[in-house]
Amino acid sequence: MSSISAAIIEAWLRHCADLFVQHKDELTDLDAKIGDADHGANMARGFTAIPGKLDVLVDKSIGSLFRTCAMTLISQVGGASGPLYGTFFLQASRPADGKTTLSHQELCQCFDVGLTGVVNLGKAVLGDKTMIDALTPALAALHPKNADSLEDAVARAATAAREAADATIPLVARKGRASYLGGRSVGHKDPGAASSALLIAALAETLKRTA
Amino acid sequence: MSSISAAIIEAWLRHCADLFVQHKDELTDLDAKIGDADHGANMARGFTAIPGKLDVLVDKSIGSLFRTCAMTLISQVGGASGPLYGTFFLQASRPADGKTTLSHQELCQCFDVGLTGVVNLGKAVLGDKTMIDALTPALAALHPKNADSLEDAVARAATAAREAADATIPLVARKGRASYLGGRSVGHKDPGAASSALLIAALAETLKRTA
Amino acid sequence: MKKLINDPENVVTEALKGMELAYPDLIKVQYNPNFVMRADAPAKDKVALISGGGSGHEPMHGGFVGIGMLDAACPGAVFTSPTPDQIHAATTAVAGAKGALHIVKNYSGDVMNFELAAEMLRAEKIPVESVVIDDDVAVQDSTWTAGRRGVGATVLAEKLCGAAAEDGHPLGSLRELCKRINSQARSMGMALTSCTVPHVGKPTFDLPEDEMELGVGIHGEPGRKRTKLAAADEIVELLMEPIISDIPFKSGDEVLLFVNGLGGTPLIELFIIYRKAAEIAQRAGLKITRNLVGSYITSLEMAGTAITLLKLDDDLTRLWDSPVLAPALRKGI
Amino acid sequence: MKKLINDPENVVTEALKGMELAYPDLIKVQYNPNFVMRADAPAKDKVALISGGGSGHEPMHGGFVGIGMLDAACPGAVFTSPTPDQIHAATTAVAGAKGALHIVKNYSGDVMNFELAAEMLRAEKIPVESVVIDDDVAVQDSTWTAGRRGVGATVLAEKLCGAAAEDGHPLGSLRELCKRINSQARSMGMALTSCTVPHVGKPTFDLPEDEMELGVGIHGEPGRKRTKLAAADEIVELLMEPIISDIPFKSGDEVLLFVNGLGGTPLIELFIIYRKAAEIAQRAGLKITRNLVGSYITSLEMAGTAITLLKLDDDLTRLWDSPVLAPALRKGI
Ligand SMILES: Nc1ncnc2c1ncn2[C@@H]1O[C@H](COP(=O)(O)OP(=O)(O)O)[C@@H](O)[C@H]1O
Ligand SMILES: Nc1ncnc2c1ncn2[C@@H]1O[C@H](COP(=O)(O)OP(=O)(O)O)[C@@H](O)[C@H]1O
Ligand SMILES: [Mg+2]
Ligand SMILES: [Mg+2]
Ligand SMILES: [Mg+2]
Ligand SMILES: [Mg+2]
Repeated sequence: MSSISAAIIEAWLRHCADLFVQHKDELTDLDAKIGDADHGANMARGFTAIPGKLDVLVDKSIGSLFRTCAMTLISQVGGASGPLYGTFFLQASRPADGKTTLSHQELCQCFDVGLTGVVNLGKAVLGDKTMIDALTPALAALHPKNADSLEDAVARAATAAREAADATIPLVARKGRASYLGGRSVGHKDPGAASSALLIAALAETLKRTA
Repeated sequence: MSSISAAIIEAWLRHCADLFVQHKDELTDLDAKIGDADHGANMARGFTAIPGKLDVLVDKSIGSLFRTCAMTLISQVGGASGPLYGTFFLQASRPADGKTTLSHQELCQCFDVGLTGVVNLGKAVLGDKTMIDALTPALAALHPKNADSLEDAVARAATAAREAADATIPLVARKGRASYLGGRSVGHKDPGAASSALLIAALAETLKRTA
Repeated sequence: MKKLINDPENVVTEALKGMELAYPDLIKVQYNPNFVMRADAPAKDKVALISGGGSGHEPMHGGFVGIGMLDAACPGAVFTSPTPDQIHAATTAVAGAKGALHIVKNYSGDVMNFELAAEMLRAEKIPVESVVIDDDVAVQDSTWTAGRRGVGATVLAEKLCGAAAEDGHPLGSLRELCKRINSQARSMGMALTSCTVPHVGKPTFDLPEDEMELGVGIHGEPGRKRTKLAAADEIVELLMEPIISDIPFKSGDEVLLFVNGLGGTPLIELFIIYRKAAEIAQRAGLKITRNLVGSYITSLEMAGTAITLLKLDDDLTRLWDSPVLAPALRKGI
Repeated sequence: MKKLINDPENVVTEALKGMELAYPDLIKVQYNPNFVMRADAPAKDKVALISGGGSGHEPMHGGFVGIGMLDAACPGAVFTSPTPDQIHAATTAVAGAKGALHIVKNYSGDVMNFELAAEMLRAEKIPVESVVIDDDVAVQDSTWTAGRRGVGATVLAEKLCGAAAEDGHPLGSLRELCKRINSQARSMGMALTSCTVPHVGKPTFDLPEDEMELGVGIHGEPGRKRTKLAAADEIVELLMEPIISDIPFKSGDEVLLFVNGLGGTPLIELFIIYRKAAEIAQRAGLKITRNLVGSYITSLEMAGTAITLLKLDDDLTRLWDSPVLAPALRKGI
């Protein structure tokens, strides 16, 4: 497989709803350690609102799917993660406008502009112990390598994201609530990096299922 | 010994200060069970204020000692126990007016009018689970029996008070804060009955010491 | 024990000092014996209103000293009624020729200490009357108890009588007004946690994570009944039913609904309680025309709530709406 | 978890419903998206003031909606910034021709959500300005953090700007006033206990009986430092020193001293804190000419306190003294 259909994108977004409900307590526990104990609830609230929106969506192009996801997250989540993930999908929707499939390259482009949007809004840099730390290596890993399949690349990205999320543990947070803790943020995984890893894992799982 | 001197009465009141400090936590614990956890502090605050008052007292007649004790308790204690014990000593001071010794019979009379004062003010009857339950049998036991010594009679009164205080345990409180608990007051000793027992025990100990 | 205090013995005087520093325009604080009085005391051409009780119920009573409410408040040790000396000193400091009304919560200690003080004052020819507040329906069988406790109605009585005193009501009519308020108000409270008396250092009672105390007073004493923890709405039903059925309040009555926090309960929870209490009152046909929501009569840091209903009439409503300017209650000034 | 709530998911809407029922004369509540607005909205001939943030800080912000303070408040989920939709809806509901000022506490989430909302509003040609409040000196090194948090100064800014808006200040001048207030205010807080987010059901952090958290914010997050529990006076020294030395405040300055409770701390303790804070301020030569004592910006049922000092001038003092009539603050009306 070297491209991805709107149907798979839709299945991915729907799968996220389940995954974030499953991992709600885990994300909240991470956020309780260095934040305010709401990240699990925020992600679950945002993503569980999406299937209902997709059910009534007429234009199911990928751009429209991403935009719907973006607007739902922005209007349902609040907190830091709402605007950030919302912006990710809003920016990602632009290159996908009107498209019903994305090539591997196009998918990378969508996500890359999504990430740029997150960086512009949140102004975090790599190493600040945020979702950026998981998304950046994940999207780098997503780019086609030796003409491998999209499925393999996404699996590689998911692994990269998971490892990168774990790698936030020793870092000192410099953005978001965790930054107020200074050195006390060391020793805990960033909840946003963990949720980003889940987001990419959800895509990998969706591709695997539909393969 | 068939009479009691002002010096012994003074020693008794001074000894009470020590005794109520020693038993402060015990009385407070009893009050925590069925009241508001202040009886120990109340008794300690009241009686520790007495030695200082006695130090500067000119008229050391028994009436004056009792009145000083009464006024100190009334002005220092507050709560239910302040006016009640204050009234006990205020009424007791009347028959002792100007006297420097009290016969066994006179001592009984002082305490009996003291108790009447407490009953008139607090309107509790025997069995209501109050200090009345300890004071009433104690003062009955204090009356001379077979021409025994005052010392023996006070020892008998102290035993009666202690046993009577213990006997409040199965009772349902009908006066004071404990009454709000209804049946839940059963199984706990009344703090005021316990402090009354200590008051009489203090007199017994003082007499024994000075014997 | 986790408290923002220094030496437990100094809690009351240090808190009084804080109040003194915070509200110099409104109140003066006297020490030894301790009392709080209006900055413009003594009362001129009006009856002086004095209340008091143990400390640990803040803002009651010191926070209610001011224009249109109390003339003086006597704070005892924590949960311990004030002494007659305090009450006597406060009354003589603020009362003018029109005399003084003592508003006394029905606890053996409060009643006796105020009684002794009133005797002293009458001996000095100071006209003084007392009204005992006993609005707590949790205490059911009053012939076998010290009688119902005085709780939330005290705050309302202090506000309403304070307004009437400001209007120039004479002592006798104020006493009758206060009695009427008391007879038209009913309250009941519950606790999620115990509280810790500072000099004791440990909670007055233990309450497991899944239990609550129903029918508590304001002195950290256990309530009438310990039951399983319930949802807020169920708790409000348990509090409102005995309140409404006691007077009984009846359909068409105009009422003031007072939802009180016991000290450790945040406002967000009191609003949830208010919502359900209002719903139940409306269901019973009562018209809530006035209300009060907040922690006005507390039991140290106890978590819990108490609800008070007062039957209003035009007269009481007008008095409620009158200006008041005290540290803890302000309106129209 | 011991709370007076029903389903944890309904805490915010049920509390809003309670507020709506309790203050029909002062506020209106809208749901989906949730916001609280003045009963007499939209603002006529004045700039509209809008604030918002996570819930769990009651009475902030909804309790400050009213005459002389906010025009609208947007409550998010507990400890979660409101969404741009809420802010957009609230702003369009209350803003008139003179535009709107957003008062935003400095948290990444609050700032971003208000920013997105402001973009939407500007696209619709509604004049809107934002001021970010960041008064918390506990966050020391702002180049390595998300910057100082917005805490107690928010309450003061809402009151003072509310008064100025009522006086007819135009949008630009209100923005400058708000910035000036923020630049002249400093705060720091501490916690004796954690708090429990309703849908989480257990305390955000564990704090042993003999320890406290210094430099906490208002979201139940741990502070900068965990230390041994200390006496109140020592705690106040630890809070006041960084506050005073930060601006720095200097001898002769007139200041407003705000002693805030975090939700589970009773008033008696706040007075003890006020006493010492006033003493330290006076020792530093500061003149406390205005003050505020109470639980105005809270962190659910957290026990603890936060102190804010605001440097006053004649202008700010006059604005502070101006009338206000909101559920949680009342003066002169
Ligand atoms: N400025 C930022 N840039 C990128 N990511 C951020 C930024 N601020 C916070 N985050 C991410 O958001 C996560 C927290 O999200 P969440 O808990 O939902 O919101 P909040 O912090 O408002 O409670 C953090 O773990 C972090 O990964
Ligand atoms: N009406 C009463 N008559 C006699 N004794 C009483 C009465 N009310 C209370 N007491 C006694 O007072 C004791 C409680 O005293 P204390 O704890 O000091 O005061 P308070 O109850 O005001 O906190 C009770 O244990 C009881 O023995
Ligand atoms: Mg969070
Ligand atoms: Mg007691
Ligand atoms: Mg007591
Ligand atoms: Mg949050």
